[in-house]
Amino acid sequence: MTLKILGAAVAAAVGVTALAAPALAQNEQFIPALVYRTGAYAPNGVPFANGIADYYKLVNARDNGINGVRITTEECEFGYATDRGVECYERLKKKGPTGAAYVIPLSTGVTFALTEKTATDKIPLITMGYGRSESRDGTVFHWNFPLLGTYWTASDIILQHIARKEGGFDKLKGKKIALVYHDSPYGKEPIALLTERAKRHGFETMFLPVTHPGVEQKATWLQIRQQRPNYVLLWGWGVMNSTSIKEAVAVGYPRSQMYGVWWSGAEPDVRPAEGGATGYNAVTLQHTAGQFKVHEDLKRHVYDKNQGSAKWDETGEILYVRGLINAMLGVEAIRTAQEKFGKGKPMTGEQVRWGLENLNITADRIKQLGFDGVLQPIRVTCQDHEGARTGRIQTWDGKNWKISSDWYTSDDKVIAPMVKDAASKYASEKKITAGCLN
Amino acid sequence: MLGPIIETLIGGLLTGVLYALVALGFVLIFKASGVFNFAQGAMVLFAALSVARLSEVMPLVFAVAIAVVIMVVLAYVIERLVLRPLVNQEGIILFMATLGVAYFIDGFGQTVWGSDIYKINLGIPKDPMFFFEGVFPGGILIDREEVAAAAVCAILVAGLAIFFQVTRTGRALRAVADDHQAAQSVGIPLNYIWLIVWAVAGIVAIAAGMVWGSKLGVQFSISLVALKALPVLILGGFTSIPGAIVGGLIIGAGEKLAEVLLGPILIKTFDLAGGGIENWFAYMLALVFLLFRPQGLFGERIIERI
Amino acid sequence: MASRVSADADTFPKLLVRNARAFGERPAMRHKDLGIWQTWTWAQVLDEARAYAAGLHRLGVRRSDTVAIVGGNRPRLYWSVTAAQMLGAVPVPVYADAVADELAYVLAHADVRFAAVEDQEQVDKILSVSDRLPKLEKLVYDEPKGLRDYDHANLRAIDDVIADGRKALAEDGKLASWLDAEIAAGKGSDVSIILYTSGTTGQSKGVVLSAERCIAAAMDTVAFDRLNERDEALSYLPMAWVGDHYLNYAQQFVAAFCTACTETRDTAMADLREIGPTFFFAPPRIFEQMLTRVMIRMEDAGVLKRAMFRYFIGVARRYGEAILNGQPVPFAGRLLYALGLLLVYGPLKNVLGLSKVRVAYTAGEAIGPDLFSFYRSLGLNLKQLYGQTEAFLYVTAQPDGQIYADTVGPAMPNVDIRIADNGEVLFKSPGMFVSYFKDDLKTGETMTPDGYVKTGDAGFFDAKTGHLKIIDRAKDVGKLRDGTLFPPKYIENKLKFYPNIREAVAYGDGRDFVAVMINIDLTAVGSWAERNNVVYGSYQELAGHPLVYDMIAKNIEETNRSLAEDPVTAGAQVKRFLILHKELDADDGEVTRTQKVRRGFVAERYAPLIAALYDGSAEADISTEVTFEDGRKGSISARVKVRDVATVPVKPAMGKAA
Amino acid sequence: MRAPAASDIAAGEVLLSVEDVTLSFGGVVALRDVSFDIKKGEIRAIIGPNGAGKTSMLNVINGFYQPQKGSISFKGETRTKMRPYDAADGGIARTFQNVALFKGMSALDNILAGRTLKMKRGWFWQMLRIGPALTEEIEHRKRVEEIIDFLEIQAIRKVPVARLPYGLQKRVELGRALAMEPDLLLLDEPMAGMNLEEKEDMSRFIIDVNDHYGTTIALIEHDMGVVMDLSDRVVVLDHGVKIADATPDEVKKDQAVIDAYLGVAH
Amino acid sequence: MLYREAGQFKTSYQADQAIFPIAQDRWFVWGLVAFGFLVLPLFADQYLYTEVLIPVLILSLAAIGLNILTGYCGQLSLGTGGFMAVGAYAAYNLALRLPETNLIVVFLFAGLMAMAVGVLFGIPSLRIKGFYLAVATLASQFFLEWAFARVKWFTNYAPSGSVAVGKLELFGMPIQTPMEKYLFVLAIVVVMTLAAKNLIRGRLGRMWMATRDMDIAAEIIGIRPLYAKLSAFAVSSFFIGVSGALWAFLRLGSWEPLAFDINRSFQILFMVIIGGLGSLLGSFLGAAFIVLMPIFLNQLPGILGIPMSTALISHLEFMVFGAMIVFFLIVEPHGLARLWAIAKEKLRLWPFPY
Repeated sequence: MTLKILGAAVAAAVGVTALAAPALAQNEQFIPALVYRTGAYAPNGVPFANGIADYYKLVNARDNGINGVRITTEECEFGYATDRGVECYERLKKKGPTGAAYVIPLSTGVTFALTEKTATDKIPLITMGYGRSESRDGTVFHWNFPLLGTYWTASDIILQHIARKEGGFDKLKGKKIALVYHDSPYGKEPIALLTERAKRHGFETMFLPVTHPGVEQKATWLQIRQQRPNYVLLWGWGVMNSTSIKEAVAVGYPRSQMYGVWWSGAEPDVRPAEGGATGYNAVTLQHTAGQFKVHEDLKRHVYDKNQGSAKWDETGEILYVRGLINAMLGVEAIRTAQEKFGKGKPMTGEQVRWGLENLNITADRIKQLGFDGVLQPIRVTCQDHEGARTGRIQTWDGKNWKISSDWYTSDDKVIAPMVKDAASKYASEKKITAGCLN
Repeated sequence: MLGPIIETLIGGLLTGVLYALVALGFVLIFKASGVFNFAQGAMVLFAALSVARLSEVMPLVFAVAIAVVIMVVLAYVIERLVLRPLVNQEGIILFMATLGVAYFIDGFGQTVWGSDIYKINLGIPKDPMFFFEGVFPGGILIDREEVAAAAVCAILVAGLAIFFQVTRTGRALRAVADDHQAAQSVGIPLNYIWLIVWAVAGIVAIAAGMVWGSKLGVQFSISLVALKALPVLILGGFTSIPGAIVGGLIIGAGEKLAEVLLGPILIKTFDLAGGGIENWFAYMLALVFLLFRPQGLFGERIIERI
Repeated sequence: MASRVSADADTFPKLLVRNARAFGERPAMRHKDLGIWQTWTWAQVLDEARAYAAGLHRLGVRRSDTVAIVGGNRPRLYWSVTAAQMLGAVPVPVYADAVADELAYVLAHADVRFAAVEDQEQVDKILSVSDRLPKLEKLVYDEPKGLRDYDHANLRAIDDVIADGRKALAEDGKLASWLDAEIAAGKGSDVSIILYTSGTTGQSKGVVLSAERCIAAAMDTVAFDRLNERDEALSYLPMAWVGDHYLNYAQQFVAAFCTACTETRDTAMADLREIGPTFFFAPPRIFEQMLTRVMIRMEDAGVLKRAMFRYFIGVARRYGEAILNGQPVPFAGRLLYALGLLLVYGPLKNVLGLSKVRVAYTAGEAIGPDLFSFYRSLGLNLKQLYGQTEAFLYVTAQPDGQIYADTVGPAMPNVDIRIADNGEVLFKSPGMFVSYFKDDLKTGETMTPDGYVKTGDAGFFDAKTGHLKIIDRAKDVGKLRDGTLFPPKYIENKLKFYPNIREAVAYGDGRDFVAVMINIDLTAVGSWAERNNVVYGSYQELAGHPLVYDMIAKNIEETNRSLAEDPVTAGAQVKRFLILHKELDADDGEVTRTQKVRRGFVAERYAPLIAALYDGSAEADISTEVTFEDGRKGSISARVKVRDVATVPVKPAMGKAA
Repeated sequence: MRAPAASDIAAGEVLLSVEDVTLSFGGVVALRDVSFDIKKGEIRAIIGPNGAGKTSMLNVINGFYQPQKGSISFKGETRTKMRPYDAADGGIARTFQNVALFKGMSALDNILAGRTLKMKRGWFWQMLRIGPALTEEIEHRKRVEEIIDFLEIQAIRKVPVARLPYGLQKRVELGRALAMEPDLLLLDEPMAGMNLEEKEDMSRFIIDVNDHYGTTIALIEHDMGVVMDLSDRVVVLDHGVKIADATPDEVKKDQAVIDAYLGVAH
Repeated sequence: MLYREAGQFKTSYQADQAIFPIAQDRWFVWGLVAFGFLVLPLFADQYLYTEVLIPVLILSLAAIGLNILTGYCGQLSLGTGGFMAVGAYAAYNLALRLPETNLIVVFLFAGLMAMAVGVLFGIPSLRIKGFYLAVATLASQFFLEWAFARVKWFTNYAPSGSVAVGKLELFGMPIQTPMEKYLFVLAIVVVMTLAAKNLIRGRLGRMWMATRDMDIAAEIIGIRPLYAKLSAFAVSSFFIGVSGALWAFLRLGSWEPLAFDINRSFQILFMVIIGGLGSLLGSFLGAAFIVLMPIFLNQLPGILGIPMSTALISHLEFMVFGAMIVFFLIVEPHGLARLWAIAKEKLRLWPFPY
C-alpha cells in the first residue's frame, strides 16, 4: 500500500504511470537493508552490506530459509545521511507479509532518529556494536538491541588493555589519553565512560572532534603532537580512520599508542596508510579478519553459483565478517521467535523482538552455525540487550590484523550504573515505564 | 611555546598551498568565463580517481597523461553540453549548473572508478622531517608531502604565468577576462577560450587531486575540499591567481593557528565540547577581510556607475 | 405609436428617475478609470446628472439650447446628454475624431451654445475654429490635464460644474424643486437628441429624434431581446453614432442595464475582455478585425495547435449554427462540437471577451456571410439588424433561431416596411426621426407623403423566409454595359472577408466589366510578409509587392468562383484589379467617419487608376494629396500595377438582369 | 502657454543652490568650482558637450557622489555629506540617462515603489494586509493610478517593464520619480533615444508636471530645441566648469557656449 | 484553455490586487487547500505523511525563506542550514527550559531567534555582493553548525550531542500521529505563506525587489539599502528558523547539528532555483521536486524491474539528478514556477500562442 501511494505520488509529480509493486508471497520474511554503498562512508559500508546480503542468500540457498520461510530483503541506499536513512526505514518498514522483521541501520545517527519510531512501529532495532550505550537496558529501550557490545564496552576494554600495559589502572594517574572522534553522536558515545574512568583513575583526557567526513585533521594532529598524549583513542568511521592514521604518520605519533574502536579497525582503515599503519591497534567486536567455517558454506552455496555480493577474497575482511555475524544474529532471533510463535511462519517485528530478547546462542550452536572462533556465546535478556561484552585487541602488522591480547570483559561495575542513570533519564524524559515486555 | 607555533604556522602554510591549488582552478574558470564553478571539487575527485585507478595498472606517468586526456574531454563535454546552452545566463544559474555538473561527476566518477579508498603513490616518504631539534624541544616538524605539494603548486603557478604571459591563447584568455566583447572582436572564439580554461582547470584539478589523494587517499570526501577553497577565494579575490596563492597561505596558516592556539582557550572559556574552530575560522577570517576589502585582497576594485 | 410610452417615462431624464427608484442600488455605469472599474449605481447617476444639470443651468443652459458633446465614451459625457435633456436642452454628440473643419460645420449648423468635451485635444480643436462659432458660449471638459493654464473665462471642468450644481442644489431647495419640475416638464415629443449622420455623400445632416420615439423603439427591442437590469454592455463605439446612442443610452435607460466605458481607446479590446458584456453590438468591421486578428495569431501557433484549430473550426462550420439554431444534429456532431467548445470555441470567445454574450448584433453595413457564420458557429448568438439613423437604428432584425446569413430578418415589431417600385426599401417605425435639423428640403426628399422613410437601400423580401434581403445602396446598384447586374457592395463585402483585404472598391456601372481597387490589411499582410521573409520598407512598397499581388489575385479568383455560383451575380466577376498604394482615409474624405467608402469621390480622386483598370495598361502613375494626422497636407505619388484575374466562364445570358 | 514667466522665476525663492562644488575621481576632475542655483518652480536645464560633467552634477545633487569641495543647500539647509536616500527623503527625485527601472517588476509596481517613502505601515500590518495596511496600500495605489493616467500608460500598467519599448520605459521611470512627489525633479536626458513623437509627448509631460504639480525640474538634455522650449534658465558646463548661466535666449548667443559646442561635433 | 476570464472585472483596488485575481486560480487554490486539509487525511498513509508531505511542506517553508532573501531581495545565501539550526535549537531550548510554553510560542521564538542571528549575519551584505556574499554566508553556516555541536548548553549537555523533543501538544491536543503532525505543519505553512505573500506584494516586498533589480535606483527613490537588505535577512531568517524548528520537532524528533549541515543549505538553494527565484509557488514546486526526485530515482529501477546494484542505483541517482538540474536550467533557467507561469499564460491565451 505504502509503495503504491508513494508510486502514485511520485508518478503524479513526474508524470509517469505507476507500476504496482509485485505481490509478495505469503511465506516470506522481509528484512530491510539500510546500506551505504556510496559517498564518504562507502569503503566501510560496502563490505558490511555485502556480508549481510550474502548471509541471507546463504540461509535461503542452504536451508531454504528459516524453517522454510525464505528471507527477502531490499537494500535502500542512504549514504550515511540520517534523514535519508529514516526515509529508507519508513519506506521499507511495512513491506513483506509481516512488515520488517528488524532494522539494522549501521549508523548511530539513524539509531537515534529511529529509537522512538521503531518503538511505535514495533520493529526491533539491531545495533550490533553501536547505537546508544544505555540502550542495552531493555527495560527502557524495549526495541533496541546493541548486541555484542556498546561503545562503553569498547572504550572500557581499551582502557583495561592500556591499564594492563601500564601495569594497572593506578598507573594511569597523570597519563594523558586523547580521543579523536567523529563529531557525531557516534563519536561522542565513549566520552561519558572516559570521563568516568578518568575521574576514577586520575588520568587526563583530551577530546578532539573531527568534523564530518573527517579529511581535515591536520590541526587535530598538530595538537596531538604538541600535547603528546600517552594514548590516542580513535573513534572514526569511513575515510576519517585512514586519514587519522596518515596524519599520525605525518606528525610522527606512534601508531602503537593508538587504539581504535571496532569501527576503526578494519582493512579500509589501515590499507590506505600502507606501511604507516603498522602497529596500530583496535579493539575487536569479538571477531577478527579471516575466513571461517561458515565461509565453506558460503563458497559452496553462494559464491560458486556466482551469487556473491563481494569478491571472494574480500569475504575474509573484518567488516564483511561482521556483516555475516549481524545477519546471523538476526536470523537466529527469527528462528528463536519461530520456536515460540510457530515454526515455518514469517514473524512480525513484535515476535522477532521476543526472539531477540530470548536469544541464547551457545558455543555449540555457534559451532553448528560455522562461526566457531569468530564469536563467543551470547545470551540476551530483557535487562541486558547487549548479550555479551567481551573483546580483544588486534594489531595491524602491515598486512593483516593480528589478535594481540586476551579476551577482556568490560567492567559492569563501572558501566552498569551509568547505563542505569542514562536509561532512567531517558525513561523519564519520554515518560516510559521501565519494565519488560512480553 | 614558540616551537609549536612555528610548526603550526609552517604546517598551516603548507596546507594553505593545497587549498590554493584547488582555489586556482576556481579562479581560472571564474576569470575567463565568469562561472563560479562549484564542480571544481568534483573535478579534483574525478581527476584523482582517474590517476589512482589508472596507476594501478600502469606507471604513474602514463596514468597522469591519460588523466590529462580525460580531463580535457570532460572540459569539452561540459563546455558543449552545459556552458554553451547556458551562455548569457545569469551567474547564479551557471553556478547552479555547475552544482549539477558536480553531482553528475561525483556519480559518474564513482560508477566508473568505484567508491573505495584508493591510493596514489607519488613516491614521497610519508615520515616527517624534523628541523631545529636543537633549538626547540621536539624540533620543527615538516611534512614532506606538503613540501612536495608546495613544489607542485609553485611549478603550476609558474607554468600558468608563462602560459598567460607568453602564449597567444594565454593572452587571449586574459583578454576575455578583461572584456568579453573586446575579446570577441579580436577574433577569439569564446567557446574555444572556455574549453581551454576548463581544460586547464581540469589539469590543475589533476595536480590538486594527486597531492590531496596522496595525502589522504582518494575517496569521495576529496570533493569536499572544494569548500575549503572558498574562503581562499573570497580572501584572494575571485579573479586573482596571486590572490588564490596568498589567500590560500593566509587561510591555511590562519585556521591551523586558530585551531591550535585559540581552540584550547575557547574550549576552556566556554566549556565547549571540543574545538574544531578551523571549520569556520577560515570563513570568519575571510569575512572580516571582506568587510574592509569587498573585492578581496587582489580582486579588481568594483567601481559603481550609474 | 407614442401612446405606448407612458407619460411618466417618456423622456430619458424621467426614465433615469424611474431607474434610480426601481434599481437604485444596481450598477448603471462603469468606467475603467485609475485602473479599476469605477461604478455608479442608478441612484448615483441620477444624483450626478441632477447636480450636473443644475450646474449647467447656472452656466446658462436653457430649454432648447443645443449642447455639443465631443469625446470618447466617458460617463461624464453620457451624463452631459442626460443633464442637457433634464434642462430641455438638446444634446448633439459629435464624432471625437472629426477634424476641426467638420467639427466647426456641425457645431455651427446645430447652433451650439455649449459644448461638453473630453479633454485638452477637443478644447484646442474647438478653440481653433471658435471664430466660426459665434454662438458658442461655454466649454466644459472632463479631463483637466493640460488645461490648467487656459483662460477659464468660458471654460469649466465638468467636475467643477457638477460640484457647483450639487452645492447649489444643497443650498437652494428651490433650485432642486425647480429642477424636478423641469424634468417633469419634459414631454415625449420634445427633441431628445440630434444625431449628425456621417453622410456617405456630402455634408452631414442632423437627424432630429424625439424622446418618445426613441423610447418606444428601445422598448420594442428590449422586449424583443429580453434585456434587463442584469445585462452588461460595453460602450466603445462613437457616441455620435446612432448605434451607440441607441444601445448605450436608449436601451440602457429602458432596460436599466449597465454600461461600461473603456479606459482609453487603446484598451478597448482588453476592456471588452474584462467586462465580458452580455449584450454586444458591433459593426461588421469590428467582427472582421477580430477575425483577422484571430487568424493572424493562429498562424503563429504551433503546427499541432493550428491543426486542432482548423479541425474544430471545420466542426463548428458543420454543426455550430445548427446547434445554435436548435436544429437536429447527429450525436457524434454534438460530441465533437462539445469537445470543440472546450478546446477552441469557449477559449476563443473568452479571449475575445465574448463568452458571456447572450445577444450580439451587427449592423451598419452588410456583413460577409462567412464572417457571420464564423461567429455563429462558435455559438455566439450574433444577429443582424438593418436600419439607419433615421429609423433610430433598426428597421429589421433577426429573431433568435431564425438566422439566415444573407437576410437581415423580418420587420421588427411595430415596424412597417414597403418596397418601392424601384426596389427601394421604405419603412415606418416607432423610432423614426422627426426631421433633419434645419433642412426641410432634405426631410421632404426622404419622407414619402404618407409618412414612410426612404432608406436609399435596394432590397426585397426573400420568398422562402419572408426576411428582408438588402442588395446594395439603391443608387449604387448598377449595370454593366451589357446589362449585367452589378452590385458593388456585394462584391466588395465578399472580398473583404479575406483577412488580407482591408477595403475594396468595385467599379463596373456602365462599363464592360468589373474591376476593383484593393486596400491591403497592413496587419495581416505585414505578418504574412514577416513569416515569408518579404522585406518591405513602407506600406506603399508592401502594397506593390508582386507576391502580395499574387496572393490578392488568388483571393479574387476565389471570389469569382463564389460569384459564379449565383446566376444573378455570375456576370459580375472581377476581371482586373489593383492594389492602392495608400490606405483609404477618413481624413482625406475617402471614407466616412464610420469607414464607409465614398465610391464616387474615390473614383474621382484616383481617376488615372480607374482609367488604367479599363484601358488594359499594366501600370499607372498616381499622385494624391493627403492630410496628415496633425492637419498638414502633403502628397503621395506612386506607380501602381494593374493585374488581370481569371474568371469562371458562364453562359452570358444567365447574368442579364430582369 | 506656460504660466510663470522667466522674470518671475529669477526673482523667486531658491530651492537648491550648488556652491563651489569640486568633484574628482582619482586625478580626473569632473567638476570644478561649480556654483548655481535652482529656483522654486522653474525648469532648469543643464547642458554642455559630452563629458562636461552634467551627469556628475546630478549625481552630486542627489548624493550619489560626495564632492571633495563645496556644498549643496536644499530648501535652505546645507549638507555636506548625504546619501541618495537622504536626498530622496528630502524631496529630490531623479531619472537616469539609461533607464534604471526595476526590471523584474511591472510598471505599476515600479511606480508604487516610488511611494515607498510615503508609506508608513509596519511589518506586522503589512504581513496581515488588513485594516490600516490595506487602506494605505489602496490609497497609494490610487495616487499611482493618477500618475499612470497622467502619463497615459494605462494600457501597460501590468506589463513587466523589461518588455516595454524604450520610450515607455522612460515614461514609467518618470512616473516612478513623480510618485515620490518630489520638490525637485532631476531628469537626466529624458528624451535620449526617442523619436520625434515620443519627444513631443515627453516635453508635454515635463511641462505638465511643472505646471500641474508645481514641481521644480532640473534636466540634462542634448536636444537644444527641447532645452530652449522647455527651460526657464540654462546652466552650461564644459569640462567640469560652468561657462554660462542665463536664459535660453541669452545662452544661445553666448560666445563661450558657442565655442564649447563647436569644439565637439554636434 | 480552462480559463474564462471574460467578465471578471475589478471594481476595487482590493480585488485588483488580490493574490489570485483570476477566479479560476482562486477556486483551484481553495480546492487545493481543502484537499490538503480534508481529503488527503482520508487516504494518506504514514509514509506519505512522514516522508513526502511533511518534509515537502517544511522545506517549502525554508525555501520560501531563502526565496525572500535570494529571489526577492537578490542576496545569495548559503547559510540556510545554519539558520534552520538556530530555529531548531532555539525551539528546543525554550521547550526544554519552559516546558509549559505553548507550541506556537515555541515556534515564534524559534523564528525570532533565527531572525536575530540572520540580521547579524546579514550585516556584511551591505558591503559584499554576489558570490562574495554567498561565500560569506557560508561563514554563518559553518559557525552555527559548529556552535551547536560544541556549546554544550545548546544541547542541554547531552553526552551524544543529539537532542530530542518530548511529546508535542497544542492547546491540549496531542500532535503525535503523522496525520496530526501533517495538519499542524500544513496549517503553519499555509498561514506563513499567506504572510509571506502579503509582505512581498506590499511595501517591503517592493523595497526588496527594487534593491534586487537595481540597488542604485532603489537608493535614489529613498530605499535604504541597510533597511531593505536587513529586513530581507530578518524575514527570511524568521521563516527559515520556523522551518528549522518544524523540521526538528515534527520531522526528526531527535537530531544533531548534522541535520542542518551545508548540504541542507544547498538542498534549499536547489529548491529555490529549480523552483524559481522570486516565486512562492516555485518554493513549493522546488521543494517537492528536490524531495521527491531522489526517492523516485532511487526506486525507479525497482519500479521498472531493472535489476541493479544499490551502489549503481545511487551513483546513477547522482548522475541523473545532476543531469536533470543542468537540463532544467537549460530548458528553463527561471525554474519550475516559470514553466508553470508559461503554461498558465498559454492556457489563458488559448488557443492563441501569444
